[in-house]
Amino acid sequence: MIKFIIFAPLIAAIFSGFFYKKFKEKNVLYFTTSIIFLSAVLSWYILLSLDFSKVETIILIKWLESGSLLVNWELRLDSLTAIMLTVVTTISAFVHFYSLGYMAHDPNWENDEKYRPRFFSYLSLFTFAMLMLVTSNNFVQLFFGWEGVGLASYLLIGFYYKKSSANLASIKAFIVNRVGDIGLAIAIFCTFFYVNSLNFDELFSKSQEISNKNIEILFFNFNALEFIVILFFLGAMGKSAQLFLHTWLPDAMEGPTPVSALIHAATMVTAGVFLVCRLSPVIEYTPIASNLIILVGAITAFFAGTVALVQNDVKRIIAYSTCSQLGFMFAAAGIGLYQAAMFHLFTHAFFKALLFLCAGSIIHSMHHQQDIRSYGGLRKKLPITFYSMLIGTLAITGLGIPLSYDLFHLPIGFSGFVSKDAIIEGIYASKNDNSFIYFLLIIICTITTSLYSWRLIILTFFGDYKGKIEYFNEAVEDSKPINITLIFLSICSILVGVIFYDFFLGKKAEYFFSQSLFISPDNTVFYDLHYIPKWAKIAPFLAMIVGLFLALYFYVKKPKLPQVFSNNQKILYLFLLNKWYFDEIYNILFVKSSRWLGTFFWKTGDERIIDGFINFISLTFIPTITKYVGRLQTGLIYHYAFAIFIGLVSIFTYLLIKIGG
Amino acid sequence: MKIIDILILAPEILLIIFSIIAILTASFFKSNKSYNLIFQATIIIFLFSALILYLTPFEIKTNVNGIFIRDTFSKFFQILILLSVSCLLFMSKQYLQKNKLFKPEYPILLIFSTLGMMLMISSNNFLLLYLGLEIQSLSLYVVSSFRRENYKSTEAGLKYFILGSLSSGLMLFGISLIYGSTGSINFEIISSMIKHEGFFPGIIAGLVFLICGFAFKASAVPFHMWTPDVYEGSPTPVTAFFATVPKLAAIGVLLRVLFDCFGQLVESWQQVIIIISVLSMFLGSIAAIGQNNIKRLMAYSSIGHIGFVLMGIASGTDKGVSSVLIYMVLYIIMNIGVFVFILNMERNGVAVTTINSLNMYNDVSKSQTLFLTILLFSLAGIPPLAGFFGKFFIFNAAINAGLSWLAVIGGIASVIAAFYYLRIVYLMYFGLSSDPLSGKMPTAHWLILSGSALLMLIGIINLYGLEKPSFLAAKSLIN
Amino acid sequence: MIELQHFLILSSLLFLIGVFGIFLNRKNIIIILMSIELILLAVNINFVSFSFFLGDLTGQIFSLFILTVAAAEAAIGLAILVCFYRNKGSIAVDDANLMKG
Amino acid sequence: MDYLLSLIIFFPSFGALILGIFLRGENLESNNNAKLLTLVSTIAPLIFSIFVFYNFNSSVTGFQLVEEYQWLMGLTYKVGIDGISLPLILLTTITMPIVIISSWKIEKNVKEYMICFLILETLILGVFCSLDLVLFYLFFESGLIPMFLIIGIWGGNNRVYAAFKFFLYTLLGSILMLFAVIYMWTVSGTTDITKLMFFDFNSSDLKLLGFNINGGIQSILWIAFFASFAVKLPMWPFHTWLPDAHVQAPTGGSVVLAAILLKMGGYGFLRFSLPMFPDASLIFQNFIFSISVIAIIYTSLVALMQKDIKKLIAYSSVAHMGFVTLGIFSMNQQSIDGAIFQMISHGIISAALFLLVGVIYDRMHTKDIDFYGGLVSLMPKYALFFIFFTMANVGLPGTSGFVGEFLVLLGTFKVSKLVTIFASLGIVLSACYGLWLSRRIIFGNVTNNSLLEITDLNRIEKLYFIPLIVLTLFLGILPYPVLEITSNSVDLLVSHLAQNLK
Amino acid sequence: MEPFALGFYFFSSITLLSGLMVVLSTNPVHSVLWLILTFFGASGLFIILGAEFLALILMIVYVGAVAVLFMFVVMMLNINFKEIKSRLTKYLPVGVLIGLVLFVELSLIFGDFIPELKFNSNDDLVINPNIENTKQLGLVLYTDFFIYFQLAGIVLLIAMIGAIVLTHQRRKDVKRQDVLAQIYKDPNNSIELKDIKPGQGL
Repeated sequence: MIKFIIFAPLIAAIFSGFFYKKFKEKNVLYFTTSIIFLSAVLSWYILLSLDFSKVETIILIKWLESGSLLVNWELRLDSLTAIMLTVVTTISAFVHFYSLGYMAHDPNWENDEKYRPRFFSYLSLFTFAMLMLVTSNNFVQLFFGWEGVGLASYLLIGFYYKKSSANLASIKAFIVNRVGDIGLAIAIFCTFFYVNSLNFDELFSKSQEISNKNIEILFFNFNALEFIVILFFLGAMGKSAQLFLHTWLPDAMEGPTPVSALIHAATMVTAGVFLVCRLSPVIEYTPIASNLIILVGAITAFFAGTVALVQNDVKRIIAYSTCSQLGFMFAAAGIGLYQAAMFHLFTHAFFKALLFLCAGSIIHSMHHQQDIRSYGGLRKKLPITFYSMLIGTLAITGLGIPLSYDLFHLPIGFSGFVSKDAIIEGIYASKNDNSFIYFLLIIICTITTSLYSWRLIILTFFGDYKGKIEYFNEAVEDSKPINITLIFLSICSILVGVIFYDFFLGKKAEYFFSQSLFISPDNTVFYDLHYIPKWAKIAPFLAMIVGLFLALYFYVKKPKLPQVFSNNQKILYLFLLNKWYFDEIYNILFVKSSRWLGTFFWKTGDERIIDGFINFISLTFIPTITKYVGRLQTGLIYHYAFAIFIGLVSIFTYLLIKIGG
Repeated sequence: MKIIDILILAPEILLIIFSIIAILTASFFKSNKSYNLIFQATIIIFLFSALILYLTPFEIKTNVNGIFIRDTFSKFFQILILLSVSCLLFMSKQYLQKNKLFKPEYPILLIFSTLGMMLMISSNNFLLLYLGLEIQSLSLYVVSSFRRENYKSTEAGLKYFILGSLSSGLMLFGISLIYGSTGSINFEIISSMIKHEGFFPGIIAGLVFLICGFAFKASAVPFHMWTPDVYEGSPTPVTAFFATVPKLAAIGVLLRVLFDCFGQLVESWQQVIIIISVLSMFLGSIAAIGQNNIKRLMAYSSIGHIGFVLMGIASGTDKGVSSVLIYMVLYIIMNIGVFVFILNMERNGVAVTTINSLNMYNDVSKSQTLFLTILLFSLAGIPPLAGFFGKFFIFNAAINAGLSWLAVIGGIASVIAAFYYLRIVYLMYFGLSSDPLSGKMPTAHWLILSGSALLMLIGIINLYGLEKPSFLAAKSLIN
Repeated sequence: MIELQHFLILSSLLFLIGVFGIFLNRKNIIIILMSIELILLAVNINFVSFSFFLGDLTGQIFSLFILTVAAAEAAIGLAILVCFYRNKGSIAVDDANLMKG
Repeated sequence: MDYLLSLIIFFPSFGALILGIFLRGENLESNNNAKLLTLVSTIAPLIFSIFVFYNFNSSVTGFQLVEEYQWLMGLTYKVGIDGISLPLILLTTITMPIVIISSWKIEKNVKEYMICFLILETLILGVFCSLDLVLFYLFFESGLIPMFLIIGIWGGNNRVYAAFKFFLYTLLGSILMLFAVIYMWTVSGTTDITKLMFFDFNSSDLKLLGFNINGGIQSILWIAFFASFAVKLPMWPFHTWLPDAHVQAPTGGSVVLAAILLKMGGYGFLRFSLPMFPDASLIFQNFIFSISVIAIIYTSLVALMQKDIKKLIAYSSVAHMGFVTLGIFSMNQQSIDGAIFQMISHGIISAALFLLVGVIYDRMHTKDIDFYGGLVSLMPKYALFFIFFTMANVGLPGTSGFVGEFLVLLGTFKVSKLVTIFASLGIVLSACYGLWLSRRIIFGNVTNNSLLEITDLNRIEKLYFIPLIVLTLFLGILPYPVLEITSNSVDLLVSHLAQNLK
Repeated sequence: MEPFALGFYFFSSITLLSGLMVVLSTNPVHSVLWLILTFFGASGLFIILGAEFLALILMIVYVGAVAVLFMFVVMMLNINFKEIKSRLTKYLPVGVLIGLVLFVELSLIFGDFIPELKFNSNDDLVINPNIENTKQLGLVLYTDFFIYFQLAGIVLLIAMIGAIVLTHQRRKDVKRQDVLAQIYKDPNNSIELKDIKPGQGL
């Protein structure tokens, strides 16, 4: 069954990619979508029915064998996998379905161009790669999936290949990811160096042992295990768009919106979180790395939150919010609360997908206008979208009943509320030295999250329409797939948090994660988080309310104020608007410099020095000698005789000296 | 003189008798027909002499009054000389007829020079050596200015004559010193003198003069300067002759003297040989690059090749000698092949020798281009052609004798040399199309060209079984 | 007392004169040919003096043959020179340099 | 069965012989016959070598299918295969028919072209099969002639410079090897590779011209071999002939050059430098590491800036070969396995890339990147193939490119962490130039109107790309057949090294 | 001073000085004359050294044949001697230096020569003061040295052939008498009868 879940998307991808001409476009699309749905259903079945007290592995076939290295194509089935399977297939299925409507007409293509099978093929391919990633039982297969999703992401971001910006964005995504992948790769090498195997279990079982070893590089000494984990985390950072390696994510919005929903919100970007959770048995022994994870997570959350405040592109705002939410997850993983991280991953997938798809719906009906400043008052025109988006926003900002856990032993609220509050409480409860600072940072993030989310809602759906009036008049929600998807995901966004709380954080959690997560005995944050002060439990809720009111104040009460504000604080505004100038710095630091270096190596190194030397020898030096030798050959007899004589005398002299001396 | 002496000397006597008959025939029957007959008879007589030599059962050293040695070594060289001379003579007929040089003196002089060379190689004392050398040289002086109404040809003859006489003067001076030091002109006696009495500086001085003289004949640097000019000026068949046979003789006699007579002084002459070897290899490769006349180019090429041969001699071992023998055989075959091509280079009936005229020769004649390419690659010593094996054997001998550095220098020189061979290949295959040559070639010539090219290819299998005879020859020389 | 060395020095001086005659002479080719004769003469003196002091006849015989060859060489040399003159109209040494490089 | 290897080696030149002697004329028919005959002569070795592959006993250590005959001077004609050479032989026999098919459009001097390739195939196969040092050298060096002619006759505008550079550069490199070969022969008294592998060359320090040479004779011999292989491979800074040669060579020539000829260097390192001079290899390990890393980063950066498609791919080849040397000189099972695998995989991928360039060059007669753009709209199949092979070149897992690089780095990490880290930058840089290239020629809008007439891949072209794709994928997903073949030989090599190095 | 030394110094100075003059004189005719004097000097030396035959042969061959040949060619070529200028300064210093080096080296070596026969293969060749030089030469020249003698003949033959090949010219502008042609002249071929019509001319 698991094999079917995983390989069905691959088959679908091949089918829709190569055989759409034979079987008519429409049939192919329906077939692909339905096959993914089937996968999704089966994954739910697995999630709900599997025995999580043991890890199931299925060896498919031998892959690599070289000396002590043995790597199989292998499927690992435990709770982490099951969660990811469910998330991936479900979201993917709905995105497929959604795309049936969304991609029906696309102004980027001319009429006769069959772009949809390709799109669906990419989507399915992505799904397959993602499934390979999550089911891997060794690092190589993980890397396969990791790069596979990168490929799919590259293809999908660059889907509008005629658009230069899309191409650039796709390359950026791939390359930034690859930078992270170096970390991942080196971590794998290092693992092999110490463990002599690349299976997860081998590393896990030896992690304690390795933590006593040191690794020396150049003149630096690292703790081996810390080194490994930090490098793995580097890979995770790349994939999950954490600070410093985040720059690709906003640009990735060049892809079609369903793609953003599937890859850049719900699934692929969470692979990093998944990896960190997967590595829980190792991370438990690496305090420094854990700290780094929290730090990066928290700062990313903060960074993304601030940047999202001033962005105007509807998709970019959501992208930054994704970035920020991923920061939350990492922070959770960093403090050892992997369950919460996974839970937030789970819930986030639904509401973020929902938000993106809503955005897609808006964009779809607004003739691919993405600037929120040209929206406004769409509430009436797009009611389903509006309500869905509202639900999504409520979920992401975390609307729920505070302290409900204390009352009912079950937090009640939108899905985001349930998972996010657990993280925030966890951070407060963690034994980390700086936990309070992180706590404050996260609270600020919650405020910003709320602020920009509501800003989006207000500017889009309320107030007056500010764009082209024809678009406004034509705006309708006439696509059934879109609407159905939105409704379904809205329901999910509301409910999954409460429903699955038990699995992740509640009573069943211990059993549920018994095999897939390793919690060291002194890591008690899972239990401690319920016993933090009440104010701390309410704080996120309050923060959300603050954010909401700020948004209302700025964008409803005094709509001029943001403008004034941005004029007053020009530097800050520009700083945020330009995303902390990361792109510019990177451009100078890496792109420009490597181009300069490339040209330098090429023109100076290769052409001037190496070739220059060779050409000097062959085209200048030897011909010069040739010329001189030719000149010696004067054609005059007495010169020749003279040469003979000189030759004779010098040989004679040489020999006499040699023998006599 | 005993009967056995006459038997030993049979090939030489045969040549002399034939030459006299030919002179008489030529002076009494002045017709093209008789000239033709002389021409062909000469070729046959050469081949016949070679056959006699091949069949003579003297595997060991035999001599005539201790002055003339017939051993495997000399037989090896003499057969080689006879075969190549006959081939060259055969080749040259067409050219001579076209250029109104078809005179009976030509084959007669070639007979004499061949005789001289055979005597040189077989000589066991300096007097015979000198006479042989002079017989050879005098004929060659004449032959090189054979096209007497041509300015270049006479200039070539003049240069060759003056410098050749100078060199034989040097050599004689050396011989006189050796004679004075040892009291003998006989190789064996000198050799045993050195063995028993040690050596004088006088012998060394004589040796230096001698080597310089031979180096001149072999056109090794710095005694090479006549070579390009004479090659260019002489009629092409004569150039072909110069490039091959006298070189053989010079190397043969050099080996004979160095090993037979001064075998005890290896360390002394080794130094000299090494110096001129290095100089020859480099000059041969570098100076050829700038050439536009293919005959001059071949001259420099021959200088370079002689450098390699000298490297083999410098190693001073039987391995070295046998490698030299093999190298010479291959060198001769390659040069015959190349020169048969050069002989046929003409445009509108006028002989052409500029390299640029070979531009896109592939369009003119594919087979000729292919064969010439093979020969040139072989001259450059690129495997798998036989030319490579020549170099390989030489290098092997040098490294075996502890002269690795010399081998490395030779390697570098051969890379430089590869350049100008390649340049011809490049012109023929991918140059710019220009006024093409006629590309006509008599079938017999075509056969020689293709034969020599194919020999270069077939050589890879077992080098025509040369290895054993050359080794035997080397052994017979050294022991 | 006149010893072998005296003769040797004489012959080597003559030899050097001959060689100098070849490469320091810019006048005409005939003198070069004569210089060659001088060289051969020097060699002859060498041989004959060695022969005398060694009491061995070989040197004289050798020099007899050198004499013969020298005559032949002179004949051929002059013949070539005549040819050259016919083509060039001059026997100046500097004129014999059409081929070079 | 006894003569199987010789049959494989000499079959192509037998074909060439027939072609040369019996086929006359320049008309269409004879050209077609020449092509067909050539195809047959290349497919036959392929079939034989597949047969060999199936009968190869990977559990046997040492050489199989050995043939030995006396030759000159006590040299032998000895051929045989082991796990290191078999994959390369297969690579050769697989590539050659593809090259021939891809050259179907050649019209100038067809017969000569085909003969050149057939002879080249013999020589290459000979290199991989020979077990005699001199025989190896002979085959190794002989390849220069046909390649010189291929570049020179059928090459581009600046072919003369490229051909000469190629020829003289490689000749100079390998002539030094010749002396080492002779020296080894002199010292050990044998040229049999199987015996030489166990011959202990003196490695005590040596003073030469006032320099103290670590590793003595071994080091000098090692350098001599290195000179040859480094040029052939090519390693930085001996690589500059490669871009020129590639740019100027006809498509078939580039393919052979990239796919097979470069591998001879790597093979040489494995066959000679490591087993015969273990101490010197260790002494020079850091040196090799440095220049490999430089090669990877330097040439990748240079590739990034290229304006000519072939030049870009050529530079990328240099970078990829950097991984090969890195792997070989890391001297452990994974790295050497990886290096061999990388050679195979690069052979396939670079062959495909050059063929892809050939396709558009045939149509548009330019390799200028700026000329193209937006090909995906005009040639969707071509674009698909192009992206596929670019991704394989980038080393995407699931393609063969990944396995080699991964194993190499995995092995190298054991030896030097720092080097691995720097070499890993190559992973990013390869993505940079690969994607940048495909962006510039495949994606975007069609800006050049003269491109509008370009046609998509035809049937023949698809015919030779599909096997390459299948191979790339197959080796990426199921590489173990190749690894299985190599493992025993590599294991032997590694343990031999370990013993010698103590 | 004993007569031997006196003779040596006399003849050697003649030889050297006239040898030098051969090279130095501007006029080739003078050179040839100086050359003859050189040969005279040398033959004097030979007589001192007891090689009378050789001395006389030298006179006959060189003076009688070679020098005359030179003179003949010099006169025949009819060169305008004034055009040929003497320019020997340029390389003179270097040349002299090198010549000096060679001379010094040779002199050093000459010091080691010991005039003593260590090895004797053939008693015939030992100079016997009781037999005159010419006779002793004659005794070996046609026996032991027979082959050389023959070869010397061939050398001369080559010289003859060579000289003829190179210089013999059959001038076309000079009418020669060809006896055979005259005898075999066929009137049928030489005379053509023409029928000339009157008043028309040829």
